[in-house]
Amino acid sequence: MQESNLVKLAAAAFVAAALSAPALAADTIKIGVAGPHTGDLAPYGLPSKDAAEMVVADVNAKGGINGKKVELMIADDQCKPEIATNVATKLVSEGVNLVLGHVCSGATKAALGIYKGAKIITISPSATNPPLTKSGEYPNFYRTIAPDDDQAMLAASFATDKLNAKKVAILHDKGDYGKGFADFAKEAIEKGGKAKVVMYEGIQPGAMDYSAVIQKLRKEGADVLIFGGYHPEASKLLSLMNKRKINVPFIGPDGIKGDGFLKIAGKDAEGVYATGPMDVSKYPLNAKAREEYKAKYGKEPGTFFDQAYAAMLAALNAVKVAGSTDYEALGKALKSSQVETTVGKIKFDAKGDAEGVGFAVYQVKNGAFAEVK
Amino acid sequence: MSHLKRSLGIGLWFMFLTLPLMVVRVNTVSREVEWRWSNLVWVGICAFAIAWFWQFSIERRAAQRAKVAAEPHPEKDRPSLAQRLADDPVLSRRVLLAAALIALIFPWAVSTTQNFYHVNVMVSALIFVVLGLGLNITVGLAGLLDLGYIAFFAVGAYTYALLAKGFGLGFWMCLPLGGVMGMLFGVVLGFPILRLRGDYLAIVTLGFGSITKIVLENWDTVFGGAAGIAGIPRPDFFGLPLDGREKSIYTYYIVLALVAVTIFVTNRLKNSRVGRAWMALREDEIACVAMGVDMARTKLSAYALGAFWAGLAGVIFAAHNNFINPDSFTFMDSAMVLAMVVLGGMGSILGVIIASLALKLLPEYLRAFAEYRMLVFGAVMVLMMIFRPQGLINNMRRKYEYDTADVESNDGGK
Amino acid sequence: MAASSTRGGKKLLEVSGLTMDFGGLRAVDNVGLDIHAGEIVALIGPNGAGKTTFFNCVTGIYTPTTGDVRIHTADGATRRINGMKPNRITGLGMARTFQNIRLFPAMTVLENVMIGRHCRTGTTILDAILGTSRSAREERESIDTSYQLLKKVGLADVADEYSRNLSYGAQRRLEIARALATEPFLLLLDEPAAGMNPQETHELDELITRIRDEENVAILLIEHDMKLVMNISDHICVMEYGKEIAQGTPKEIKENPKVIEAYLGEEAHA
Amino acid sequence: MDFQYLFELLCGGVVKGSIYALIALGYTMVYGIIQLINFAHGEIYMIGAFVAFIVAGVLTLTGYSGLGILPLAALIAVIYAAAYGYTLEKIAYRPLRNAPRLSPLISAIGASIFLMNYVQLVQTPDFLPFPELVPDFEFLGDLTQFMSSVDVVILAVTTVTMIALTVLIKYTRIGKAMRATQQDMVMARLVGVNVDRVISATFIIGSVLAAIGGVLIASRTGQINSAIGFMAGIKAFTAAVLGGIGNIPGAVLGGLVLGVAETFGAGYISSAYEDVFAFGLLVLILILRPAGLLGKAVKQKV
Repeated sequence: MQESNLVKLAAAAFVAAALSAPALAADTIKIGVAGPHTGDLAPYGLPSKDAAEMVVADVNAKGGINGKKVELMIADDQCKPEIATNVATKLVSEGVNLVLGHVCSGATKAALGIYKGAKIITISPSATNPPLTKSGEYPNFYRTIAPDDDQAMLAASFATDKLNAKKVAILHDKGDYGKGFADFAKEAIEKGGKAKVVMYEGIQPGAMDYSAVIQKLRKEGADVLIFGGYHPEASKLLSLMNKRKINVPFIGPDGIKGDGFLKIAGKDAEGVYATGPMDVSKYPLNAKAREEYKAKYGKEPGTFFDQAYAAMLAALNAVKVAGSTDYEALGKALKSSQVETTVGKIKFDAKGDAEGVGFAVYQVKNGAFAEVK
Repeated sequence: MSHLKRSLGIGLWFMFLTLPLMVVRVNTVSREVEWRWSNLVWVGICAFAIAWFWQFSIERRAAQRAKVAAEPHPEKDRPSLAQRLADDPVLSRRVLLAAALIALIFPWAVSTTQNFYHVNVMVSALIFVVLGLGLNITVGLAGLLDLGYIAFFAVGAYTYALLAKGFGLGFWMCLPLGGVMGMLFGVVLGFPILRLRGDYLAIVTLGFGSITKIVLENWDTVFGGAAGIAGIPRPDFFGLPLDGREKSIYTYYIVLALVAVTIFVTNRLKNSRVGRAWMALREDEIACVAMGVDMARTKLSAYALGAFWAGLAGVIFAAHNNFINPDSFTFMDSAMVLAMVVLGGMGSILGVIIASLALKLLPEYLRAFAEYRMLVFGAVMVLMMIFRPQGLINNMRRKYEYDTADVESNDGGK
Repeated sequence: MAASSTRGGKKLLEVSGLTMDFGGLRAVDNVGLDIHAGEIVALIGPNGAGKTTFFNCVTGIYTPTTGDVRIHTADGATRRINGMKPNRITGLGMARTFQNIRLFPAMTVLENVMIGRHCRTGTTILDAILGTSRSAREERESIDTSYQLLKKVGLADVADEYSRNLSYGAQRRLEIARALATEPFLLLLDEPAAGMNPQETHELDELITRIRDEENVAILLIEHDMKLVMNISDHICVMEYGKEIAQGTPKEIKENPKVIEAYLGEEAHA
Repeated sequence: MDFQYLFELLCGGVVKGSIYALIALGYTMVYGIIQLINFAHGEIYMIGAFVAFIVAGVLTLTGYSGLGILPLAALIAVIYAAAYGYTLEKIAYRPLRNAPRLSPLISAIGASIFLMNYVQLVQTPDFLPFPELVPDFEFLGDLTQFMSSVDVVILAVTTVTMIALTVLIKYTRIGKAMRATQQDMVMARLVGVNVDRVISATFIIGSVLAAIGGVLIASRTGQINSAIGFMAGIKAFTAAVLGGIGNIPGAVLGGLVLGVAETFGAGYISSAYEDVFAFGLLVLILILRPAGLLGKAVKQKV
């Protein structure tokens, strides 16, 4: 073969490849699923992945949406911001149309800038950090979970109105999530004027001992403790409190409302209050999805499964209504079209928060969370 | 035969050792005990095989040692690849040129306007190359163990984030500022620990690293707390608008240039009065001082210079990621950078570069093994120390040129 | 005190009433010693007599509990150097070797000597990075001076070798070359002949006298090899249990009954 | 001034400090003999807690119950921790005995990372509920506001362990050999001490103490996971350095000082800065006394 032929051939192949790439992309609707799939936070990310896979299998079995199959692009961000930006770049460069994720607020924040630049809509099942929607900085961001300030306000009003607390102690784990919750709760209580915040402190996650903080709690005479953080620290605090015979009602965020907390805290969990997404088991779609999950995986679905399932349904509905994956059209569809999901009938408000989802207060009774009416 | 017996014994020992952890798993929710006996068999077989191989390696190593001890000048007999490269200026220049060319073309070759993932990955890796080379000055050359090096990286990153967001300062303005801030911190932290010896230094630097992270986490009015700082501007290119890919490639070139400068500077220093003093300090502090080297100054300069590079790298890190929070600056990150220096070969520039790239790129592309990544990482650190303590590439000392004849005539004339 | 009055030359080092305590232990007790230009002075005594501690006090590694260490520099000034940092003392013109060899093993022989040039050069980090003319000049000068010193101690042919690969005797000579590179007016040698065979000791004997004569350096040495000491010393100080028990010329020391009893007694007849 | 509060904090600090001291002893003994910072010591503590968790779990779930669980679980945990400590030394440190100082330290960091991830892989990265092994002591009554029953057990066990350790080091053969090796390894070998065995014994004793600490603290906090060893190790090491590393009473004093300082810092200022108090105190003390509280400023032999 002559050299010029070789060059021509190569050029032809290149052109063909270049042309075929966008053509291929148009064939499917590409949805990125980003979250922690390995590492210690994987339990928060894997249920979302499972939910997305279930919804997509379902939709594709029925012939896809607008005649196109849905394709998932799974990407692991380990909840680390620097990995999340890489993951986002990767998804964007591979031509993703829509992203389900990310799971952690920090990683979401890091990745959102990239999606925003590429005009890609992102729906998170779990990133509850309020400014994500309320700052207006990320018009491409939506979520199927209520933001932290909602539940913090609920926790605060529950403490002052239902438990009639006069002196409230607030602790947090210094993390983005826990501290955010604690800050909003503090603000709500101070604004409400019904009680005083007598103690507001961060604790070191992973520390061996919190007895100093607990002694302080007693000294300040707090009659309610609001804690912002996750279940390991919550159960450690409770265990120490019970050993020291300090019986102060404990209110935590949805980070402790799960089996993980019940498992670790054991009998210390009894009587603990936690705010959490409203009970969604009454929705028929939810029951169905959970049944399917149990049939498929042989266990109960994990954290954020419902929200992720709902986000997927909302996203696909929007694609259907908009008739394309165009950014503007999708955004409009998400904000206008009501859709039946696992968390109820929802649509999104102007800032990207789902209307119709909210929080309720639960209490541990006989080893299970029960809604406090 | 005795090998076989010992290996068998070791196999059994490890079966005993791993019995509770690898076989039993207690599920506290379903209140069941899971027995995984097959694991035990695997452990036995693997431990047996490894023990066999281990004894063989240790024996070989001992034999090598004996050989080295018997021959007074072993280095002369076995010049390493790196040494041969360094000794051959034509070849080394060619290799260098080729490497530079590849590095320059790389971002255009692997990216399209849509897909520039590889470029971003490489930028992250090169940032760690700079970090590795910076710590190489402190640990590799001057022998000052620093387990909190990542704090200086954080100082650089937050300097840029705060100055850019708060005062609208540009990237190029902040780059040197970040370095200088890192250096200032290096000096401030360096002072109290001048008197401390190696092991004390380890825990105190580790403490400094933790303190830095805690302060960043807690002082949220300034540093944004755990939520971090988002929306940090990317480097500006004479005010021209760049698309995503161009931005990435631009950042790539910036960090590549920084790597080049770091190599140049380290190389110059290594073979200078200052570099020799660092190495002498590392080898023997008392002899070094007795030979007229000012310990405080030498230590501080090594500390400050190492911190300077970390500060620079931090600025680029913040600019590249647009977002920083304290989670990027943990002890594990410090340990990672230290591992780059040690595994690469203390003091060896090429070794540190190779180790940094390997440690950052392999996990990125071997996501499938992510679970085992840290396990392997830990094991490699131990094994490297046992079988190749000098690191991938031995730090070669330069041979100085001296004109024997000339000196002789001087001598004669005296 | 039996200090000899016949010693010539300018006084270089003047130690008086030097005492060093470690906790309750008095390692050096009120020792005085002068060294004059061009002299070779030996400090002898049984093991544990406090000789190395005396060295360490004089060279700044330890700060003496009481007493004075003074040096008379070339410009005629007198400086008290107690508690001064070792590197400054070296800078003022006193350099030492170590009893248990302390070289820089992972550096080449030449580089070991070049470290000695550190305090006589001033290239800064910036100079080194930018490659200024000062840096180039000093580097050239360092290499040449160091090489010359290596020739003097007979190590020129192994200049590029790692110092850890040298033989014992060669390492001792390298330490001397390294100390000489700091341009001292007084060289302190701590047991330079330890571990050497008779042939090597003999060569060392010549080397020390040659250094004194050619480099115009006074020498203070600690040594157990009595033959070497008696051969080359102009003045000897004897220590026992931290105390100075005698001083004088080799002849005086040999005849001193206290010394014979305490120290030479056994060895001289052995 | 609220004296009750002060006293409560003091009690908390002492309990915490005695745990630090237990773990710190392992660091300081190893350091005293081979001048190595055994970074993996915290992982031994974690492994001790894990083994106890597994044994207790198996026993409870197979229907065995009663007071016997605590001693049995603790005993097996101690045996396993000792085995791990022994093996760790053989693999990761013994081949490096004559290597440059930095090598064993890096090896130790590597071993620490390895062990942490090993447990995470073969068990779980999740937090696990650690059974309450210590029953509530009725006789404590109102005193529980100062000290819970676990705290009392911790203090008692720590005190007994330390007395036992002192006796062991002062009066037994191996203890004497250890002291000899600590003074001068070469000399000890010359007079017939089997130095290798002494070093192994040191690792075993240190690991035993760490495992006891692990079981106690796990039953106090009620949870374990594979990462607990790291922070405990760092703190205990800080305590060892604070007291003067290589010095056994120093480790105990260092642990107590650190525990009390942290608790007071957290109680009177803010718990958010607890670790800053710990490390700040360390830096401060090292500036004032570079060899630690009880460490002797050993003049380097020149």
